[in-house]
Amino acid sequence: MSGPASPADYPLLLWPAAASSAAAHVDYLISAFTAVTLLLTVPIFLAITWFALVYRANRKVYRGNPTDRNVMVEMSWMLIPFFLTLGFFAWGAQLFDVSKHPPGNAMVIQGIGRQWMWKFQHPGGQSEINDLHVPTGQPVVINMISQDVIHSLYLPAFRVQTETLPGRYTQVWFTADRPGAYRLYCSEYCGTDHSVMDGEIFVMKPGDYENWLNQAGSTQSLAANGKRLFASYGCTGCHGAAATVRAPSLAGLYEKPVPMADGGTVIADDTYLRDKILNPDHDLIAGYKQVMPSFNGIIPEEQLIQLIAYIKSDQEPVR
Amino acid sequence: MADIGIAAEPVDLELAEQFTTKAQQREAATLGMWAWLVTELLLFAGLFLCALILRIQHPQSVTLVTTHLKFWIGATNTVVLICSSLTMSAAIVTSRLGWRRFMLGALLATASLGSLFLLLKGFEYYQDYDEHMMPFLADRSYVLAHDQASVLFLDVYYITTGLHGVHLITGISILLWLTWKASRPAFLQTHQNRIEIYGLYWHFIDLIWIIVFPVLYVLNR
Amino acid sequence: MSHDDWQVLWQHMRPAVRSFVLLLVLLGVNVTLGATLPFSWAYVVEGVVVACMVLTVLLVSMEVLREPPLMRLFAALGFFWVAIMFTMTLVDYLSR
Amino acid sequence: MSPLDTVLRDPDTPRITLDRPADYLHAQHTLRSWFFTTDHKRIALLYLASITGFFILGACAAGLVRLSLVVPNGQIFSNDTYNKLFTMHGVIMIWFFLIPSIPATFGNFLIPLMIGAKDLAFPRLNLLSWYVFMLGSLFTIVVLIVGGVDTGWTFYAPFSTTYSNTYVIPALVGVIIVGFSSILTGLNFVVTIHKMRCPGMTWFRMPIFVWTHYAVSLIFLLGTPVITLALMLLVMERAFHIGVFDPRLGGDPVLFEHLFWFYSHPAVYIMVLPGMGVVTELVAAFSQKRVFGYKFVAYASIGLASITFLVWGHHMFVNGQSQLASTVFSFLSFAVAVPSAVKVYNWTATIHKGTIRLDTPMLYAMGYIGLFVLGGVTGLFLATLAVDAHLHDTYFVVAHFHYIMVGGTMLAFLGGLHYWWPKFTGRMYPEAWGRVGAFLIFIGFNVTFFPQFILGYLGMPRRYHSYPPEFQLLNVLSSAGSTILAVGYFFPLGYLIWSLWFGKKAPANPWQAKGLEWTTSSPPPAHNFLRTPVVDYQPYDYANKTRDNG
Repeated sequence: MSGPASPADYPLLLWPAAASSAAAHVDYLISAFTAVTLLLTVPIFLAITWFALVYRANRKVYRGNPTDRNVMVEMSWMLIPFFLTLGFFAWGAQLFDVSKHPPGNAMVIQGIGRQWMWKFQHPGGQSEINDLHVPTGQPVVINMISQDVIHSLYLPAFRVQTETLPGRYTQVWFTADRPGAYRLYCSEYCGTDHSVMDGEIFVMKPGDYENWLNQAGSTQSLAANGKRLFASYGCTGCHGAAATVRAPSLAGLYEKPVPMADGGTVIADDTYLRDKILNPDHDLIAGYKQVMPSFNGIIPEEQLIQLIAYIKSDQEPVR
Repeated sequence: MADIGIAAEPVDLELAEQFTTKAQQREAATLGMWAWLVTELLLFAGLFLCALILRIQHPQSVTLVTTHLKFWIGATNTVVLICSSLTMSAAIVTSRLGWRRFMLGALLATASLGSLFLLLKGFEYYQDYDEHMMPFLADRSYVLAHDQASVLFLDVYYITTGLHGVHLITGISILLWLTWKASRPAFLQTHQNRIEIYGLYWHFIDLIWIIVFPVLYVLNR
Repeated sequence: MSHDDWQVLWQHMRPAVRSFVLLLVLLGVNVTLGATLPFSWAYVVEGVVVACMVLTVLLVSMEVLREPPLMRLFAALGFFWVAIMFTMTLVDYLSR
Repeated sequence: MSPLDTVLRDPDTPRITLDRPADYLHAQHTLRSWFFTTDHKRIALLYLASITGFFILGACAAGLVRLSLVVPNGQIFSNDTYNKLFTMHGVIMIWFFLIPSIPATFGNFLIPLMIGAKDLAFPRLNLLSWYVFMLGSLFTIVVLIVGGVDTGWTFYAPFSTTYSNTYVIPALVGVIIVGFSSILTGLNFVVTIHKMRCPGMTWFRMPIFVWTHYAVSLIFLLGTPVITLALMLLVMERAFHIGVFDPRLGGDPVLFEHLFWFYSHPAVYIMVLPGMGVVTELVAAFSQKRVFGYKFVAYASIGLASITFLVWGHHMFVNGQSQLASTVFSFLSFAVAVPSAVKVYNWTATIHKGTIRLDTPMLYAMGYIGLFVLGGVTGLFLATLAVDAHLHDTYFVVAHFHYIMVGGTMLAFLGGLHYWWPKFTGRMYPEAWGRVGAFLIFIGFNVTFFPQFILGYLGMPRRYHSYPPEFQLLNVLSSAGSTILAVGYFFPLGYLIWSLWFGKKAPANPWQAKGLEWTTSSPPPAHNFLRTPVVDYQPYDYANKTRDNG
């Protein structure tokens, strides 16, 4: 389905392919909403046209008893459409809520946006540029960050997009259910080659995906890579089990609250861990003397992701 | 002091051609100034919002910067501006009484206090420079470089005080121009309300500083 | 200036002088709090004091109390809109 | 009430017809008398001339953008050129055409006339605001043409502060300067409407046009300073590295979006509300009927101006804004539907049982209602969270806001221009040509922008220089429509200029319309009315056939 080349081969497209049940839900929502808005607006168009023709100045029609106000009528056409449409607000908010909360068993693919390409890394360490392979039936979270300006990963076939911000991780998730090749785009304007920062997302049956993973080849998983980096950047010297310097243990830290020096607590999520690696002097932790050097400009974004994947995987409390 | 009463001059307003009554003209001018002050408030409010967001996102860095600001100069400057508010009020009151000479004195006193504020502010900037608190100077190291986020709040400090300083410079210039205009004999008879309108502006610059001082220097300590 | 003149002046200046004194006192409170930091939630008190100072300037020095309702409305409008801006932005930042 | 007014109220006082002073166009002739005028009517014409020029520039850029999109692979222009073109189109159209369009021209000309004032409250400030506008806009436009800027009109950080290699700073400086012009205009209108109404002109006797301009002026006053600040912060960050949005230091680019949209969403209503005011006047005049539910329509104007400050976050549903904030903003955005519905349904009810003439202005007004409704409901789609997650930053958004801004504001602008042209110039335009132009614009517009709704739903992102080939058919259709639209624009441009010299002389009230502006001569004398009008009747007093006019 990667597509024929000549534009003449493309008939008039009117509806995009849907590759997930969530996408189908959005389609239901917009179809129903369209129907209701037509119900509310077509009478206006008809009435205006009808009145304009019937009450032309040169026509002799009954124009008696014109009203120029009627509070009941006005209140009703003000409020009834409002409450009708509020249903769609609730519906949309509910679907949005689902789209914000990936299921716990979701597979996490790491994404990096940069001018002007996407880079994705699978849990097993396989990485790809601009294209993305995902299995059907498996919830997939793409955990993304931008290396420079704001981008936005847009997957029309799943009816979802989320911006990637510099300095902060954002997520988008979906469960694909129809194998095929679909487009993925950067939808937030990001400079000269914004329009070629696109690619294809290949939805595959789980078996095919396994095969692809194997042939894509990878030496190490993200977490294993992270563990190697953890040692090579010297992190083990302080944070390792046998460390002599008094530094907080990172085992079991992920998603746990961290007490801060000024009394508050912060949840140790991806963004927090990344920030601490790059800028350890910032937001000091209670009970520890700050001696860690900054790794800003030393560890590239991809390796940060691997380090965090390692910290995430290291869930055994050591002490 | 000699026991001679001050000669009160007639106080009035010259009707501009687009207005029908003087009351209308006077109220229009006051309303116009209030509308302008609303825009000034929203302009600075954007900066206060930035300061607040930074405090939420980087509380430790903000506190760090605040402890390096010149708290006592800021406090002194607040006193200076509160004094200038008093002299401005005196100018308004005496303009209503028709005491032109007294009023001119009060206006000049206000301008001097405003200039004193700027002098102190300049001295404060110099101290900041001296203490390597200017991260945007490429050839000069930054004393809090270990905490990058501190730069952000420090930038808010420079932009806010700078913007306030620009307002003050403009204010003093207009004030001097107004004093010069008001030194002519017929002024109070034709344009007394300009003093009142201008007074609103001056008070409002003070009001902005009364907010700026705690937002930058006090609240985050 | 004659004694009567001083009387007249004092009579007209009374609100301005009072607000001047009040502002200095309030500033003194804030400066003391800021310099000594007696308790961790001092910023709450400081905020209240600032609000009082702003009200003093608006109502007395800028004579909003003596203005017709329209001017009062405009004086309040700006602060109300600032409140909208802060509230709606904070809805985002406080719930991230 | 002054003794003079008592005399003027006396119906037996003979009308002064002799010794009529020269109208404002002919009062003085020198160039100096135009460039240093403080007459609100002349300043309105200065604005009209300048924004027409800017519109032509912006439209040319739009034409080149559509030309480029005829082919999917972007062969016609380079990517940089394309990016500069759409930025030029957006910046010029939004900041220098749409925002000042109706307020600075019609508002300037008509508000004093409609409320029976001699001029705006601050005529010299009014002139200053035009100079400020010209200074800022010409500066930016020169920068856009000579140097080029590739950030889009939204100037999002950190692209604009750090990564763009184009002339962002001068462009921003111009936009900031123009903001002051908006503020001065808004300030002038607010004071004028509060303080300059003639005897008997109570708030609920003012035309809806004046109500909407009051609402717009409030937005100018309350919103513009915030965008001034936000753009200033961008300039500081880009020029001197003094800024708060830099993510490398822990700054939050989303904060810029908050500050930006705090103004820029209400700015949509700066464009739409005056259009609503114009259309209300047109619908009433060409139905010869009082506006249905006048008070609701008046309140709806103020309501829109207020609610519009509470919904800006709907531009940021997928931008890393918190889910709670997105939900709140989405809900409030639905509330905008209430006052909008009031307007649309009340226009429809106004036409009912009217005495309708389908002259050019009325055609534009009817087109406006249709396109505004379509633009409005698609706005509701975009305010729906899950739908926006799909449609955000696609051509659906592009189509939506063009329906509001072109289908809405532009049609209202043209309708109002035809309606008040006799008042502005003292000349009539050729009616038949007018109708043809109106039809062409309506058709051209729909052919251009309706396909973009489909493109957006199919998933074509906006600001794309090249696009997947399956979208070509619809893009070609859209570009074809834009040529019809362009031809349509040439009609009014041509015959209106022609009519300045060859048009029929206009009577004081060619449309038998009510409203104070039609009680004075066409064009009006220098101070608008020979004697201060006194109002003792309701607005849109069409039911009263005995009163001659007004």
